[in-house]
Amino acid sequence: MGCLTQGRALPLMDMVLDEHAARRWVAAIVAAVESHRDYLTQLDAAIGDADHGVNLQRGFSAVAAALADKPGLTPGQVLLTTGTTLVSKVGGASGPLYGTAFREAGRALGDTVAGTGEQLLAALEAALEGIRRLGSASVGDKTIVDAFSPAVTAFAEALGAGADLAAAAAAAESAADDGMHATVGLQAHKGRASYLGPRSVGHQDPGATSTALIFGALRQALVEQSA
Amino acid sequence: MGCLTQGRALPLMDMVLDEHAARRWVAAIVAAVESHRDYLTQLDAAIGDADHGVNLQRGFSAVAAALADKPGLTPGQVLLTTGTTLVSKVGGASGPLYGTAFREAGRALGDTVAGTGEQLLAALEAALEGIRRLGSASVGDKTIVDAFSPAVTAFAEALGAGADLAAAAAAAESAADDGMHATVGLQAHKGRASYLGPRSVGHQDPGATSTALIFGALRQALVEQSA
Amino acid sequence: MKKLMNSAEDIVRDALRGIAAAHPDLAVNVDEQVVTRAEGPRPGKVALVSGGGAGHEPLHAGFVGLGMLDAACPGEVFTSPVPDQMLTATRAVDGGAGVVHIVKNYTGDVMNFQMAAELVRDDGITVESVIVNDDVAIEDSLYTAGRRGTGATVFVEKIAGALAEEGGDLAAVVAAARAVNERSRSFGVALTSGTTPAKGSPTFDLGDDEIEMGIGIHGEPGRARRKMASAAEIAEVALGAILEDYPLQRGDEALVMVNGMGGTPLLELYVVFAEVFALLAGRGVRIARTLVGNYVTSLDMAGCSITTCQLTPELTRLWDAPVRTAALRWGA
Amino acid sequence: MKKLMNSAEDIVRDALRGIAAAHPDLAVNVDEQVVTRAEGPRPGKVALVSGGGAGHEPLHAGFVGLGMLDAACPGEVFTSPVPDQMLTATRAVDGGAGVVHIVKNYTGDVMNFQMAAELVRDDGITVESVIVNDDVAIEDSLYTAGRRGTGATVFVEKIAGALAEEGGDLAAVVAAARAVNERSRSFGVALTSGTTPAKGSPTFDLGDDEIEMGIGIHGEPGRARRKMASAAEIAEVALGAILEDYPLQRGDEALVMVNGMGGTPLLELYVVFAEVFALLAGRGVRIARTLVGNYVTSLDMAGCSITTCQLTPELTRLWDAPVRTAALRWGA
Ligand SMILES: Nc1ncnc2c1ncn2[C@@H]1O[C@H](COP(=O)(O)OP(=O)(O)O)[C@@H](O)[C@H]1O
Ligand SMILES: Nc1ncnc2c1ncn2[C@@H]1O[C@H](COP(=O)(O)OP(=O)(O)O)[C@@H](O)[C@H]1O
Ligand SMILES: [Mg+2]
Ligand SMILES: [Mg+2]
Ligand SMILES: [Mg+2]
Ligand SMILES: [Mg+2]
Repeated sequence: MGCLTQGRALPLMDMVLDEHAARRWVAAIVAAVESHRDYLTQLDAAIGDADHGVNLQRGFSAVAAALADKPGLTPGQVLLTTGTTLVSKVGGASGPLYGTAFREAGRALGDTVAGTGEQLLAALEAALEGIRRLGSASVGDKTIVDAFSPAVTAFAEALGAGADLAAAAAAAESAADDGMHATVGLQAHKGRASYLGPRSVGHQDPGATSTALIFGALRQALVEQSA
Repeated sequence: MGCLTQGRALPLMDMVLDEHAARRWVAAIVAAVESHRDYLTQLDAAIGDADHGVNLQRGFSAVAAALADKPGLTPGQVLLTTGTTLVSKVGGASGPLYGTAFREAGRALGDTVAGTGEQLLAALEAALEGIRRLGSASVGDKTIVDAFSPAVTAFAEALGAGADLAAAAAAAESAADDGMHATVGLQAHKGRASYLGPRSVGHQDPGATSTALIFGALRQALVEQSA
Repeated sequence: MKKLMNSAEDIVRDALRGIAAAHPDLAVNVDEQVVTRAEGPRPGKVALVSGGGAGHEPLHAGFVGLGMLDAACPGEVFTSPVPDQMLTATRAVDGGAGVVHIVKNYTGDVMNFQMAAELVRDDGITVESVIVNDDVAIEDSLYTAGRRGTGATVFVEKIAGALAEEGGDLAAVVAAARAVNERSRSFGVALTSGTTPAKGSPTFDLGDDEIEMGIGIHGEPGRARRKMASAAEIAEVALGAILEDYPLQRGDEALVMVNGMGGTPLLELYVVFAEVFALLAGRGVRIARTLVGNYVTSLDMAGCSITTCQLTPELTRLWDAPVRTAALRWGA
Repeated sequence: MKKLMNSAEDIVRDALRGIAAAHPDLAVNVDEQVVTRAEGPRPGKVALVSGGGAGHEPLHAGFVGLGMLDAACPGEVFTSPVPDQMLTATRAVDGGAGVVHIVKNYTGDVMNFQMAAELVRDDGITVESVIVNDDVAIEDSLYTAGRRGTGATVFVEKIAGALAEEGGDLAAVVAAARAVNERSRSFGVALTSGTTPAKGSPTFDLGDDEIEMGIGIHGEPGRARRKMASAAEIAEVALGAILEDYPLQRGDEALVMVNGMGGTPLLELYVVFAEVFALLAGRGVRIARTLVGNYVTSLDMAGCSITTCQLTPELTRLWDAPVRTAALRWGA
């Protein structure tokens, strides 16, 4: 793994999750949430309370500000700051869930300055575990977990099959997308959508959708690095 | 005056406002209010509070019930009962105004059993005077008075010119109609419509409209008699 | 139209059944549409009777009780009650010290109360009428119907009620009621039209980006239509109209109500109150007493009205006096 | 959408400025979105903290004061507050006798309060959480988010607050709160969808002749849609759902609330109450205590909810105890 081709102005390095990659990831989430704000809110209007896009935008714009104030972080600190800011700015269900996810991921990275594929995998697994512990949702409950869990599995499998970070992230993105699409057919058992019972079927879950954006942003951040 | 042609099964009499004519008048108002209820309310929605038709219907259906319970009245008692019932059932502006009008008309008729043209004119004048005293509206204020006042004048002029009761009532009806139409161009100075100021112009006054119905009903009641 | 009701005809009487069931402190005559205090008249106490069309709840039945009204007679929706109701109410509460009729200034209300007062006097009961006419959206003139009675009604009923409760005589109670009315002004704004049960569709049409300024409480359109604006701008226009008519000066203390028209949530009313507070503070006027909520409504209309009353120490004392009614309650 | 606001982003903070200006009894931290009693914590008194998304006014800030809550922390509209707010609130009111968090059962509220409780315990403050979950429209199950907390929140806050005020210890206050929750049930009906300030259009579409049965308080659609019906029919369905889950027997005394969702006028709520009263009377159940009005709203949604609580003499006594808050006030 690593990007060994030469001949460009950028200094090259092994493909890793360093501070810049971590910041690129978060910046790409900020941008995706911004451009999908109304879409996410619309999805939440159908089976929730019409605030998911607004919630995430409030959180991630605060994250952008918080990170801009703090130069020179480890990638773990970038994710920890992201998570802590989400916890204190978002509220609702998605605030503690995504906040905990990023905090756990940041903690799992420890003080490394250049996370390897295995370290990123461990971070993603810790994030998923945090979401599960807090929300006790399983795959099939029509939540964030329906996109997050297959994404982590796909990331692990790709890495195991020798893929580089960017390729593994691409595999994770595609699995998150599939998981997101699959929520349409599901009846919700957790979160607000569960109140609708069978009427929740036929609608895509907003949280699974934002998770797909998060994995899309990860792929983008890592592909930029490898380009 | 009087209807002298012969040859019909009905017993004929001088054209007068007897109990039956008075009852026919009120019954014709009941029917007109019933069929114009939504129209009157609609007019009131534009420049008032959307209840004139409902108010009059509540009142006149109570009048119908009250009169049905009381056989053998003088025409004055018919009108007095009508007015008293309106006062205690209608409320709003039109309740006291029409209530007082019919009470004053009934009082003016005294205990005659067959009101002449002059007696009916005096009754109508007393009604108008009651409306004016209570509401202090003048012609041009965009109220009941804009239809009632010209109707009484036309009735008087027709009588003076030798018309019979039915013809005088027809003249009154047509004057009331004209007065009603003329309210469209007026700015209201009394009643709820006055709150709209210049915005009241361009709408027909609901009370002037119900007054036109009342004079239409009088003509109908007297024409039936003369037919 | 969707309303929680059984029929448009019965909505007032059905609601009265609900009031009777909910408030054992009240005696409710559902058929005659008269609400009085359950304990009956207090001999020697001046009694206060008010009434008006229904559709303004909690006004007036919600203000019957200790320290406020003795009786309320609700008419049909947006229709003044009839003299018979007022007569029944007045007879029921007369304690021998005179009765005050508190009448909002609408042609129908004034005429019906006037007819009732004549009948009451025939009974030998002393009755005085106080007309409430606080709405600055209407030009005041002898040649028109005059200003409407709106939000100040609550102030008049509370303060005159307090004075009557503590033993004020008829002249004093009437004087206090008139003083409150004279020192009070209101202005209303509608974001939507209300829908009367009988008509079943909105009384007027308002565009998605339009509001009516200077509305009354009967769903009638206002004097002018304008584009939707921020709470700050709306408060400025409304308060501006009030202060132009009744200036409040630096050092004045005011009683201020931000009143919801029925369809507007409390969250928004507090937003408006924040603006009113800031505007008055900027002029050195202190809001000494406050009401924020639905007190004088207009069915399901969305919007609000602002009412100010320039206080005196005596009026403040009477405002603070104990009151125990369905809709206003403190100190008791 | 037309709302009395300056911007969707600032509506909650602007309303908090209004609450601060209107209620000198309250201390309002606008930036941190925390409302406490102005007089601060009373040493030795168990403190009650509640919170939840805004848009339900007067819940919760309107219930802060003597005999009820010590603090409220409103989140953004329909969004649970964040742990920082709960932490600030809890620290501000702790009187050394423990703090009770009253949490409506929504995933977000529960998780945020849980995170806050962990942080609070790090401070050495004893905290207990009481979950309110009274909404019978939702099937109760370990494998779902469980039942929503709605109208019973008012009952829990009032009764637990009364016990805390008179010196009940932490265990007793928590037990009372849980008892009230266990004895209470709710069911809600929407005639229209609400509109959130951020989205700006109705959360769901409802036909002119349709209503949603079994709605919550966040504008979410209910479990079933049906044709518009009379108040009597609606009351029967709603009360039927409640009684199927928690039967009230002949001779029982009940506390009953008919609560408006924000856009429904009081007139209609009394019509519904009349029906509820008649239905319960028909079963021999006496409504001993009542609330009719807007207490737990859902922005500008039209509709109502019905909440029942089976009383005991002790619960009735605590309900009757003095309370002095912006939205509930008696005996003080
Ligand atoms: N227990 C849970 N576990 C995982 N995800 C959940 C859980 N409950 C809700 N979610 C997710 O949260 C999303 C809603 O987030 P958001 O709208 O921001 O919060 P709220 O529901 O409090 O308004 C849902 O679409 C769902 O994916
Ligand atoms: N002072 C007045 N004199 C004569 N007619 C009046 C006066 N005020 C109002 N009206 C009439 O009353 C009509 C409205 O009656 P109605 O709708 O039943 O009563 P309200 O205005 O109380 O709702 C108006 O259209 C007007 O013609
Ligand atoms: Mg949501
Ligand atoms: Mg009218
Ligand atoms: Mg009317
Ligand atoms: Mg939410």
